[in-house]
Amino acid sequence: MSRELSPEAQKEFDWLVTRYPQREAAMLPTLRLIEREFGCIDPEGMKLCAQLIGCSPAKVFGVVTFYTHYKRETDGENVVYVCGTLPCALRGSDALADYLCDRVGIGLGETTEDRKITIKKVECLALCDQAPVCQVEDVDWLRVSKEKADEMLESLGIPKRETAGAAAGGEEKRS
Amino acid sequence: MSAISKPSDTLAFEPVLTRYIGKKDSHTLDFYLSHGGYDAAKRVVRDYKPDEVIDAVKKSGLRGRGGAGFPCGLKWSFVPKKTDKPKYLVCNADESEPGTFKDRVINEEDPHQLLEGILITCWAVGIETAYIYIRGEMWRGAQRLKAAIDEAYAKGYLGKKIFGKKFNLDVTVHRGAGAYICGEETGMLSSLEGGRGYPKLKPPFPAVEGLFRCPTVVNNVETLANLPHIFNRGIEWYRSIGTEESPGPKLFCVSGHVNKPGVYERPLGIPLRELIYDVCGGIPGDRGIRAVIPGGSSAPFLGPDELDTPMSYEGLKDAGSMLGSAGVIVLDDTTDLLSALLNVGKFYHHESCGQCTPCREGCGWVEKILQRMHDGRGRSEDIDLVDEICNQMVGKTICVLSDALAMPAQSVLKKFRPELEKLIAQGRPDVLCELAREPSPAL
Amino acid sequence: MSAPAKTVETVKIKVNGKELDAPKDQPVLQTCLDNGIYIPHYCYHPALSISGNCRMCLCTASNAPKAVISCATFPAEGAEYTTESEEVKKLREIILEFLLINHPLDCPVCDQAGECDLQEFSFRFGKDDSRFEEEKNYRHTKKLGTNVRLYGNRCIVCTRCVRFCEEIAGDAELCVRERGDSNIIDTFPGIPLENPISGCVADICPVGALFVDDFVHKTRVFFLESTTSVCNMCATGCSINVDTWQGEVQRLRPRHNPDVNDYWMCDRGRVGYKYSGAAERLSRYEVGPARAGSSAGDGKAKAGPTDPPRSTRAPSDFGKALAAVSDRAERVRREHGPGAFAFVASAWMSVEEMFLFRRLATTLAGAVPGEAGPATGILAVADGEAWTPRVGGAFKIDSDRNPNRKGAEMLLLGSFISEPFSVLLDRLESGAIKFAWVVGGIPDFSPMDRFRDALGAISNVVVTDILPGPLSERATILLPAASFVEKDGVFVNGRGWAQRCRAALPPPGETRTELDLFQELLRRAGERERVLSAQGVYAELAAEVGAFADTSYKTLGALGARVTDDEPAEREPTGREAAKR
Amino acid sequence: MAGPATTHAPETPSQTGIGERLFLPSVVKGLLSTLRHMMFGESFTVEYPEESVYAVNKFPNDENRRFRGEHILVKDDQGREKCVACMLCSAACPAVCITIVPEEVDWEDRDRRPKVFEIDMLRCIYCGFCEEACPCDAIRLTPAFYQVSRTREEKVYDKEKLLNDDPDDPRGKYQSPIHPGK
Repeated sequence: MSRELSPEAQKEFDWLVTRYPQREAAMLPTLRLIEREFGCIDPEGMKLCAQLIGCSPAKVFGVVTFYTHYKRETDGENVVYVCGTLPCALRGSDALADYLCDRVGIGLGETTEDRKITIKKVECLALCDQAPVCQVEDVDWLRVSKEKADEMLESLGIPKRETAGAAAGGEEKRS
Repeated sequence: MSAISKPSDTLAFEPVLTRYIGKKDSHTLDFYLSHGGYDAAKRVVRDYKPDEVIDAVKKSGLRGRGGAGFPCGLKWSFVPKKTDKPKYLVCNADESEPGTFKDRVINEEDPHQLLEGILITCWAVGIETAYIYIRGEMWRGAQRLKAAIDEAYAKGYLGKKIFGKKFNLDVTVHRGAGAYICGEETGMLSSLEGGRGYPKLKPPFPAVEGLFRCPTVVNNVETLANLPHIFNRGIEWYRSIGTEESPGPKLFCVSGHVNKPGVYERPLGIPLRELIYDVCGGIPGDRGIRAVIPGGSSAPFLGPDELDTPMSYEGLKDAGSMLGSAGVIVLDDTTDLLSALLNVGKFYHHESCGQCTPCREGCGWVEKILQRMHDGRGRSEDIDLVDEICNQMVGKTICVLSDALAMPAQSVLKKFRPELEKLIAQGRPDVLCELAREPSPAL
Repeated sequence: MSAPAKTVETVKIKVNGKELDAPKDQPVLQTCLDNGIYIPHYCYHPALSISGNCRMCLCTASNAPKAVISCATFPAEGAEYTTESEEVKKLREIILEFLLINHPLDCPVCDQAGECDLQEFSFRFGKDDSRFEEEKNYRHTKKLGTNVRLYGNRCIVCTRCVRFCEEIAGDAELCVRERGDSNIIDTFPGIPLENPISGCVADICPVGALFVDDFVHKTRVFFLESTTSVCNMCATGCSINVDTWQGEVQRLRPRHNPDVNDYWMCDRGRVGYKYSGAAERLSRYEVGPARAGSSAGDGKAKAGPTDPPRSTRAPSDFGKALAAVSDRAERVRREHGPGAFAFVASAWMSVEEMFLFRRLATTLAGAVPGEAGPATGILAVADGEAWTPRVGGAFKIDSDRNPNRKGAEMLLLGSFISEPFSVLLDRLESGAIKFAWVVGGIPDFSPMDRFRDALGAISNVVVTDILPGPLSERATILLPAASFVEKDGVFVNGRGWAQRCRAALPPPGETRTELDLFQELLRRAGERERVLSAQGVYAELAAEVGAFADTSYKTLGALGARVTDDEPAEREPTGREAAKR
Repeated sequence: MAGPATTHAPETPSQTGIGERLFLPSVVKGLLSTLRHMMFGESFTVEYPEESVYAVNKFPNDENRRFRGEHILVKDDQGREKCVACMLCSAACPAVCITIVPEEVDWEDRDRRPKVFEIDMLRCIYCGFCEEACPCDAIRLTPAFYQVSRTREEKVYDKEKLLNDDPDDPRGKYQSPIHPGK
């Protein structure tokens, strides 16, 4: 089954390609578009991108794997990016990442079984004065203490510590 | 939201680039116009010939704020005047140097200032297409810039026949997707062309053959944001700020172990000590300083005895470090430098694009050795080995990413050698060696 | 060879103190290589765009503060480059140490060992030890396509293969995925590397990361004996090396020839040697009695392969078989005259063989003024699909699957073959033909039914062929032939480029090459004193046939020469030139 | 050159006495030494073929590794041949007596082994180059030296024969240090 963009997205794509003198230059924005449309960039999405841009799928594959900020097929619905670079690390991002993993019950870079949450350590998010920082989809969580981390997890459907110690409890509550 | 502190009492400096930041709706066109926005651009486009603009910028002494500090006007003058190829401006908003978050403030809070700078640049160089390459992670900045561009189009400040002159300009926001190397100017061009963000071979330099093999000017956000002020208040005024070789105000990003981290606008040349203690309120718990990274994580570390270094391009160069993007990271005396260095090593290993052999293999190798040392399996020879590998990585690659790891690593090995030797001798480092045990926003 | 004389702008540079004229738009590396100054390199390939990522070719230049990569440095007037100094030596050691930290030490199992640039440069330029003690990275091993296999751990990410697929093959099936030291070559999931020249990625791979599947674990390259030759699978006639070991062809490799195939050859040609080593190869001379029951005149009455004469043929030897051929030809000529002969050549013969066959035909059939001559024709296989790489260059896959049709046109058409094939068929079927000599030599050949059936009804059918098949089944005298890896000769490709094919192996069993066979028959008929080598026959041919005049084996050399001027000689741009546009 | 330790000094006039010049005492001395070894010393010879060479432990430490006899192919700790068919032994062999045909295997640590590994013992000159060339310590020369067979074909050792790990076999027992399982 070959995929197609929705009419609105197609319109946006048509506009996008007019902004660049070469079609291939629209690669990154097009991937963003596909990411938004289909929730992640999977091989089908890459194929679609290749078809839209007019290049080989392998090229798109190379590009997608080069960048870390695209949502891959293996990622959960919400990806929690924990900044792990020096300014954040100085303010305890390692401990924060451990805490989050512990709370959700997965390891770094892993996804919960219900495919809701992925926790990834990323490099600098350019919010060093607000360290430690997390980014969940389009929300920046600044100066994340354990309390704030709980708050963040709650927004992702994981109840506060008092109610459940493990991820399983959170999942139950959500369903 | 980034906290922009009020200018410190110790230094009466009226901010220029950040003066509207923190005000309500500072990102809107209405606000910008009501505060004299686009006046400079209007005047420049109407009254100046392109060459005159370049001359003025040359005279102002504006240096690129992205890291290398290359004179801005000189860079523009390298673009061939007569060419049948289109010319491009790429605004580098891919601020990814650890410890740097100044461009984010401008993008999010005062995007029109940037657009005005872009207008002036494009008029000066004769460019009709500009791209703002912004980090994928900065979703809000991208939104604000897009909105600002829409506003500007609607008002006729972008598009065809701007200010009634034969001057067309299209600006497009291009979002990156999480690759440090795309902050390198040629890596950014590769990425903008739709490929992997591989830096390109130089020469040819972008000014001659850059984006789509056409002449291209690549400027940092802060550089461009300086332009309207130069034309609003004049070259004399501009040169009166900062030092002779590094004129103008500069956004300093201070993070790490300070009481008030944030973006501060100060003239170039401010002593590091003043920045840390007077502007940022000193170190939490009145602890001492172990080291300071003055210009983003790729700059060599400074020791506590070097706090009087002036924060300017030439001052830091003399001190054996660099101003870079002016991302000051302060490490207090509880910090384990090996862990800090390992963190830097991890960053560069993760962000190496993998094109050139020395960087691809070297960054990983250095990280592996540092990790081994950190895990308590280090040997006394390892320090020399890392130093030697760093030597081997410097200056042998297409871009300077391998240098960006090698230089801070070598500075740490040199300046803090006894400490590292002690750590190695101890074997398994003690608990202090973790950078922080708790997520501690307040400290 | 005779490249179009284009004025090349040069500048004067100095390399290691030696003054050189360097073409302006050619990297210093290539100029050095052309002048015998060797600079080690991995990512640079003359046919591909410059990537500059391996850093192996670092050298110092008088006009640059840092070391420069010579592959991306274009000569500046008066500049001095140093490729042999302590500093450069150190640079090379550094790069090699870096390259080897994640490269496994599996030379014993790696088929590249012996022709591996990494191995060779480590030996010549590297240090004897490594200070790397950590764990090496692991990367995948997989089949990239039907023909190509990847050993990821050995890859040094020079991206030659990626650039090849993008710039030459045009389909860009390969990419580098991930980044940093996890960089690895891969295909898009579900879209394998399947272009018709995919095997070339293995040739240009400087290390043992990519292999043509056919050659994996076959033998060691240091055992191989190379013979320069020409591929026989189509009219492109790629210059190749035939690598043999222990009397068997192990692989074919393209050989650089700017006028024919650049650096490439197609996957079909690459395995085009297989039939030559087939177990069922014909290797015995067999002579059977003349076919009875097909008396003159009523030949048409019975048709079809009535008796496959295979059973009636008895093993013979070279001498006896030749005697049988001349005896029967003599008898037919006496009884029926030249009109009772048919000679069918093949577009897979070398020009020397065609030349001799033509002469042999006149000798055997004789000529009677006013009477019809022998029936003649030529066998060829049907056209296949043509294919051109994305970026011009000299290489293409010709639709004509016959290696020497052009040569046949030049030597046989008009002078020897004057009638269309249908006339030959009519004459074969008329029953008037009493002696037919068919040269096959075409693997997987299936002649048209009419031809096959007609042969089955002719009393004397001499077949020269390499594999058993419809032709050999109908032979009354079977003469085994040599395949292209076993014979010397010249082939003219579709663009009129004559190249030498050289014998890499002896023919199987008692087989003698056609060259010997034809000459021996001519000698027995008193037409020739000595049996000459292919070179000697070519000299005769060159003296007689205008198009080949002034050429000899010596002038043909390793790369061949143009012998027709049907087509203009201009070269299409190669990868880098075209990529620049 | 002529150092103080030079033993050849023919010009020097002999300074020996009459007893020494007769040589008799020396001869007797030598014969006595021989006699002593013959009567009382340990015998190093074996009464072959009645006596089995391998049964009698004549060699110190049960291993005279310097002796180059017939080959074995060494097994790894999983009982597979260590040989990866790199063919360096056959390349090094001056007698051209090693025939190897590699084949692909699906093992985790290596993907290649010899399908055919034959040594023509009649051509072998026991030079030991193969052992030296081997990068994997996969081929060794053992002290075994029986060269008895009824046909020439028997003396072409195939892989099975070379991989012998029977501890009672004169060759096979040299697997044991590598192959603790046996």
